[in-house]
Amino acid sequence: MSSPQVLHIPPVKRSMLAQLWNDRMGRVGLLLTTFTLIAAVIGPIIFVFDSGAVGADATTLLMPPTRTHILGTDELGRDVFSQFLSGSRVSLLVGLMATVISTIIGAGVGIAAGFFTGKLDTVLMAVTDFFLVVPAMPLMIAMGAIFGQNLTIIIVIIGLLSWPRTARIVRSQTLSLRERKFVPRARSLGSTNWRIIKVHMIPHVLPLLIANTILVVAGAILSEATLAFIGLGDPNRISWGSMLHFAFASGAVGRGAWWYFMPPGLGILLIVLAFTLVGHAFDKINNPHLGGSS
Amino acid sequence: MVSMTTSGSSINRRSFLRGAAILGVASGVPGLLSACAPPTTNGNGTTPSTLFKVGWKSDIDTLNPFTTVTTEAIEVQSLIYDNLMHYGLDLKAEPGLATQAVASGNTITYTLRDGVTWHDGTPFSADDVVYTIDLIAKNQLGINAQYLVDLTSVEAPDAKTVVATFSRPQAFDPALVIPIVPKHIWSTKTPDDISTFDNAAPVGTGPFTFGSWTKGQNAVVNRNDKWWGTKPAASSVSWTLYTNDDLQAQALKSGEIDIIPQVPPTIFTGLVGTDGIATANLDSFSFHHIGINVSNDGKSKGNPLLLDKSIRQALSCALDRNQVVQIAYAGLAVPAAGLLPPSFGDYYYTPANADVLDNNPDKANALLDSAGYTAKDGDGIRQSKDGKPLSFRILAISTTTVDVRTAQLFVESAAKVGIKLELSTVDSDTMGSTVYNTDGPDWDLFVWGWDSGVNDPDYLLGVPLSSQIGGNNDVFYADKEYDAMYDAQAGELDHAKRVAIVQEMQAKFYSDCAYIIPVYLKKLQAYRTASWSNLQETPGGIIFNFTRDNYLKATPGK
Amino acid sequence: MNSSEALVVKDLTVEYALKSRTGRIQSRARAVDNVSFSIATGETLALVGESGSGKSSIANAIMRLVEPSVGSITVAGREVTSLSGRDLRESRRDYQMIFQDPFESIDPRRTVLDTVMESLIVSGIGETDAHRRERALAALESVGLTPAPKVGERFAHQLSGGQRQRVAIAAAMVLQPKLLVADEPVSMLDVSLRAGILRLMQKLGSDLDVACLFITHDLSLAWMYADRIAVLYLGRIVEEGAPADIIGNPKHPYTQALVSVIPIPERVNKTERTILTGEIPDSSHIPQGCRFHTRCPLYRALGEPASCRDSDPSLSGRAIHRVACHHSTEE
Amino acid sequence: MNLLDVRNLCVRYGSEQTGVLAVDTVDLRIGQGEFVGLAGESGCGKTTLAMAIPNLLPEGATVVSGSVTFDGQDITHASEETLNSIRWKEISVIFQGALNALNPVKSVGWQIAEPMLAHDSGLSDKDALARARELLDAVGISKSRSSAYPHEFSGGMRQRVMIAMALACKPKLVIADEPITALDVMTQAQILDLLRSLSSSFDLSLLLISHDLSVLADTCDRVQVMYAGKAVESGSAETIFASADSSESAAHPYTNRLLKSYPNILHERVFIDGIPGYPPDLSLPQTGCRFAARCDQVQSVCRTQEPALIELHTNHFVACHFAEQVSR
Amino acid sequence: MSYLPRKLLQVLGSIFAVATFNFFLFHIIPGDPIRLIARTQKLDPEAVAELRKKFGLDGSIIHQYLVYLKNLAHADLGYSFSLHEGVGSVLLRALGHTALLLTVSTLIVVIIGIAIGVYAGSRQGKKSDSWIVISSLVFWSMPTFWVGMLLVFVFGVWWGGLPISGITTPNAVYSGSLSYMMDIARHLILPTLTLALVDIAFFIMITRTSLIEVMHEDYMLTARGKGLSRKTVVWKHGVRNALLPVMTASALYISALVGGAIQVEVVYSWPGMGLLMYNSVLARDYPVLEACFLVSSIVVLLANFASDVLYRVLDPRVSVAR
Repeated sequence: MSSPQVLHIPPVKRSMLAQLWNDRMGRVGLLLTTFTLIAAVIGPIIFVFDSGAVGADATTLLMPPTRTHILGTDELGRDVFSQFLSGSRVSLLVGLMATVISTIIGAGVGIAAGFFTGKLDTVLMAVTDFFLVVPAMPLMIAMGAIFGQNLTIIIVIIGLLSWPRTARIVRSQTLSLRERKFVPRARSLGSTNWRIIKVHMIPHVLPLLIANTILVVAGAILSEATLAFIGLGDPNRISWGSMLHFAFASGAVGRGAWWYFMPPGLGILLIVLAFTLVGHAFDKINNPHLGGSS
Repeated sequence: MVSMTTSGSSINRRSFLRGAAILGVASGVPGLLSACAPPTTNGNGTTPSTLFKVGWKSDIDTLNPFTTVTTEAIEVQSLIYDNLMHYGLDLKAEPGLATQAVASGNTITYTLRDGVTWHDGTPFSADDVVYTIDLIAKNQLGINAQYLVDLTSVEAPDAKTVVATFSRPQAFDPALVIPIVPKHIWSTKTPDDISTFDNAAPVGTGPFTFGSWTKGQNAVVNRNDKWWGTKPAASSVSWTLYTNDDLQAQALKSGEIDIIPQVPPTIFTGLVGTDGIATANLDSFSFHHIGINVSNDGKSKGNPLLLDKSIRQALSCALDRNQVVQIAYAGLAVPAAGLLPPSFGDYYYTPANADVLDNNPDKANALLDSAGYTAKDGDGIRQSKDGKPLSFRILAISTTTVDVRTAQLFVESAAKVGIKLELSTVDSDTMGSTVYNTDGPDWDLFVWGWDSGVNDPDYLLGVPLSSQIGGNNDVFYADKEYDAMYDAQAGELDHAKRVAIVQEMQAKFYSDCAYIIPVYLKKLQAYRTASWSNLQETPGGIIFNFTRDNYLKATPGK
Repeated sequence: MNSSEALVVKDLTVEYALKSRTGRIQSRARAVDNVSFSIATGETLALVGESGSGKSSIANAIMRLVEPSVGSITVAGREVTSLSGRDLRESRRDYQMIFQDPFESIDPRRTVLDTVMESLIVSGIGETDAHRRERALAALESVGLTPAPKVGERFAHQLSGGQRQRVAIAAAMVLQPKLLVADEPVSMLDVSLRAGILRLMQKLGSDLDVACLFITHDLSLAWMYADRIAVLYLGRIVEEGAPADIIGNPKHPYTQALVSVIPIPERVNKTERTILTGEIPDSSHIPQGCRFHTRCPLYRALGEPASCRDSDPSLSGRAIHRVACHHSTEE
Repeated sequence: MNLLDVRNLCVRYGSEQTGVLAVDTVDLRIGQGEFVGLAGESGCGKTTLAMAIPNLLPEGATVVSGSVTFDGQDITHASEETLNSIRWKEISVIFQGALNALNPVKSVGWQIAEPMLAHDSGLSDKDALARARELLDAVGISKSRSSAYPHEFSGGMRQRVMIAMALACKPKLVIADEPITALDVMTQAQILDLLRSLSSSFDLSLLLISHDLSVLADTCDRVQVMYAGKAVESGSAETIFASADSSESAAHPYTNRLLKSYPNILHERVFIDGIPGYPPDLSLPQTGCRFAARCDQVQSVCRTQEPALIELHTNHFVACHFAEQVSR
Repeated sequence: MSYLPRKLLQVLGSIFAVATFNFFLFHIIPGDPIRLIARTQKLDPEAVAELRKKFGLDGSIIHQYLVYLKNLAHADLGYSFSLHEGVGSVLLRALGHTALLLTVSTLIVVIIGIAIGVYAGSRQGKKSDSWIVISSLVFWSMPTFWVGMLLVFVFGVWWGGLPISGITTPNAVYSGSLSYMMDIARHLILPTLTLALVDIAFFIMITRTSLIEVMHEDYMLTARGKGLSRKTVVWKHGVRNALLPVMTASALYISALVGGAIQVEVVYSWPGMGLLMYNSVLARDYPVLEACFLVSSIVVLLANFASDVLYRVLDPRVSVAR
């Protein structure tokens, strides 16, 4: 009998965060995300956006950047910079909350379908495929028009319509996990389904789920912006999308008021890019084939 | 032709109820597959210089003059059809199909023009006039029926004369607004048919014949070389639809269009001083107002506190009309008080200093304090004696940005005097059905506006009549004294006396504060100076006005 | 029923429904066809066969990972086919399985100790975690993974294949089962490590008097390790007997062919190799009559007798060496 | 002259600092028509050595030193063009796992014909396909199936297709990398049989790589055993697989222990011997004999000094300090 | 059942499901639908009853549903009160314009996207690959409508060389079909560019990922071993296989594309379905909205069906016959 010398021990798996940090894209994404989160949390406290703090007269409308208004004013003479900061909150809030809804549904449906298979799988996947195929944006627009323009409703609509991809991904991962021999082993020990899901499925699905979730956040932020741009945003909350809606409607583009339509667009671009980069970095960690760009 | 106005486009009130025209229409040119057959194949891809090109933001609803509701449709029809009388550039009556109109007591006698033919070649006759007026009056058809409520008969004693008899003298001649339609085409239809007829190829006697109307894209009329009047220089007129104000302004700059009849304030500021573009900032016959639910009806679900005039007056005092003008309208409007804009001349009302309810928070606070509304529990919102907070709902149409902004400013102003307003923005249909819900209006305040389509105070003054509840009266204002004064001015033929009554009516309505009127609109138009000259800047607008004369008198080039 | 039998399998049939994408059953594959055998306490039976012979299906049926269509399975005197729910779970500690691929059968996100302790937790053994931990460490110790506390903290990817298989053995043996089902336990391991694992299994098995169903495709390994060998072909046992008999005196033409192609680590210049042509048929299309006749050299040598096509031979002969062939004695 | 002469080859995975020498100063010679077996446990570097010959190493693997001479031509650092003209035309490969080594969306006939067309511009598509069909026939697959796709074949049949493909350009050397792994016993025997018969009819040299030493015994002329990146022993199959009573036999303790890891049905039924311990971690620096930690005849010199590959007998090379004393 | 009829049946089933979903979605609108339909306040009970009957709202919800299905079967999609026209004819006009926009931009996106994706994927890890990946992600992160606004700003306001609204130049007189088509082509440039800039990333990334996966497949080593040139290896063996997952993914893209088209049409006043939806939202013209959603779903379903069939044609592992 050999004395088991433990051979070739790879370095203890570093935390996800550390792995992300090691990836160039992941690092940029992490930095951007952190920066935006801090800006969204602290920014509006320092630079309070007062929707009533309109300009004094017509000359203060759509004013280019000055020392007091570092990003100029909007068509009501309100400060674009503070509006931009407070808009970040709504965009992030919708992105994150909608993702929570989407992830819970997606992961639940995916695991249930993949683990139990059979009829349940058939039914769940039929529903999933239905929502996967149905064009989401028209449906979001229709639902937004029907159920009204309220932040909670917008969150729910986006959440309810962005889970199918997650469900698909989780299901296929669950299906392949099911084929891994440690599942029949656990079953042969007498583990209950719930225990197998809890102990053997969820921890394995998690990394992929996190990567996907991060990408869903990006998608949800874009969806909110689009809905707001279409004119279905919450009228009582300023988001980057609704800023662009008003900029577009008030003719800021034609008047060359770049300080009005550039910041919210760039804001969306950066935060979506940040989440996308982190998501892709996660993907790369999960699937090393794709690496190489860093 | 009495219309509601919103910032970007003007719409008739009923159109508004039917939800037609706020929209640009999205439907397009004939389908993709037929796209290879161009509409016209002469010329070389450029536009002829004698084409008068107008841009607009709403499509025509229908070309049937008896069912039409949009300003855009009326504009097109005004070039295809003639009236018996027309407004000239000075907004005074001029001969049309009638060479003269003589009012005498309860009758108006029209002498018809000789040698007029319909676009299809059929001769025009008195029968056509009698048919048209009779049809409207008998069936209460369309927006002009309101001017014929007093009509008792219309007859043609001979081929060149038409006599209209009313139950009482008419201060306003309805012939100024009624387009005359050909009997030989319309008489084959029953009134029911007429209400659904789309009149896709209208035949009139007017200076232009119908060319084409492509839904969602454009409408074109072509010069009628056989017209009885001085032939216009424009060989055709086209109206092109733009769904976005900004894109429309760009189209003006690039020469795609020659004139924009309705420019929103923010865009207007951007156009001022642009090379080759003239901007016209003209008086209008429109105002926007904040309506307050003053319905006494038990079914009303409005906040009963608003029935207290002191609260309404306090709200009026709280609002800074100049700020609304400056901010919501970018300075391109006039601070308002009474129902009639300055364009109505001597009828225009200015409150005496003591009566002014504007930008005076102190007065607002004093009014509320003395009425016993105080802020008790530290949230800064005043309460009535029995503890009801002064908290009201306010509605605005989401797409009418000036109203939304006005409402936002109003919310801020009211808060400063301890009144809480909660703003909801809704689409125009919801707004209409909510405000006009006679079953029990469930709203407190709203913002929208009125546009007078005639150069006479009668219409705007008539809006808050108790008899108009269920009609135009959008705030359910019912005041016997006001109603009586209205009747008096309508029968008053002496101008000075009529002015006095009208002033008094406005003063009363101003102080009753069922309407808080922040602004009289300005008609903001812009046109290319190189394309057309001889355009006269008239109160109410170069075009999209009571008068069509600018279309007829414009000459190409500088 | 003999109480010394750790496992009795009777008339076991396992069928799989082959479904179309719409879920309708298109055909049935009979992976195990009316198989009966038993293993005495402490005995090791090797099931030998190529892939598709049904050997894994038998293991899965015993472990109740698939439901048998017909037949009964009795482990340590308890009929388990009819059990369900809590009874089934409770019975499971009596029969444990070691899977082929140690890279797959151990959850890579759990520590070695977790994996061994999971057996105890699921079976409800041990009052406290500390108690269970102690037993798990002892089990690791017993499979040679020392120092157990240190190895216990590791994850599967930090272990070699041989070590993982030891973890799997520890996780199975910690429950002190009556029957161990070992499905190709060493086929994924390097040749040099096989002996260690097999010795460990043998030692633990004899220490605890565990019966073992040893599943392998390697006839020589079965010969070396098992007390008895059953050769499977297309879901049916075609020959069963003592290792020496099976290798030294194979009676079924299929066994004969298998024996003839066993690689031998010695240069002998064998000439008498019988290489069967074609491949094992699909279990949804089992040939009529003797299921082996389509590839049978004897059938051809005998001039294709009708009996082979017409009737399915049953396992017969002396209890100690039985064969399912109409003509094996005529050889 | 040998057809293939690999000398002192070193192949490294990864960078100079952190990389692993998967093949460490290894020689390999294959004579014309010779059938050479390359054996060793997983991770010993046998596949890397074989793939270094036509330079089909994966990204990140580099030939650090040594030379590959094929048919008298040094191709160690040959250009991609030169290599492309040699690949398949002169040296073809039967890859491990034919399921994945065949393109799933091309017919097998096309895939067999493809290298012929690539290496012979004068050949017409039709002729190439006809020859592909002949080759299929030669490996025991009906000609009519040339238009079928890989997924329509069983594992053994795919391996036959792979063999047919390897023979397409009539190469001088065929490298068969674990051609029978994952196949059933009977199919293994069929494939080995096929390789044996084809190598004589096509006049090939064959390098047969297997982790299973026992399958090489009857198949190869010569066998080379690798351990942890080094060649530890090479000699004729007769020598390596000699029975216990032979005068000359395997001399390296590793080879001997490995041979005892297989049950031998010709002998008494005894429990097999394994080799205790595990192969060394090549990412760590190696001193002495790499097998020392697992060797039951280890001496102190083994731990400090690396044994050289010495020619124990003619064409029998062993890398062990005590090769001559090793008893079986 | 063989593949095609079964799949077709499945598509029909999905369309039926969409229609049903659509019906119930639009029938939970708060308030009396008659109010929404009639758009007028003073309705006498008779008129209400008449309207109810006309729009099939006079029975139970099931009855209404059946009427709805019957109308659908007759291609009767209801009446638009904001446009004073049957929804069917409104939609038909818009659909053509959207189809033109989507066809052109999809072709560009797919062809260029795949080409760039192959370029990047075959140079995995090189500098050019990194740049392509990063810029793809950047463009992919931009809201489509914002890209549109930027392009309007640059090409409409700054430079002013390209048309920024509509499908043709208003009031233009054409010398012939060619000049007419050229005019449409000029109007297509910016909308297409906008969609392409954002969406190309999708195909670049999918193709790249797919190709990288394929490059690690054993048969790629076989291809290299055969002595084929790098180009042959990448294109004949790599791309051919890599395109299969791209095909599957592009089915999902179709549904995303519809969302992009709405934004582009709004920004550029392109008179298609997207602009129609936008205007219907503003006017709360539910019949139009309902029909737009239904039609876009059906279009996407059919496109999915087409891509599925194409996949089966291209991948011998699955057969069209089965």
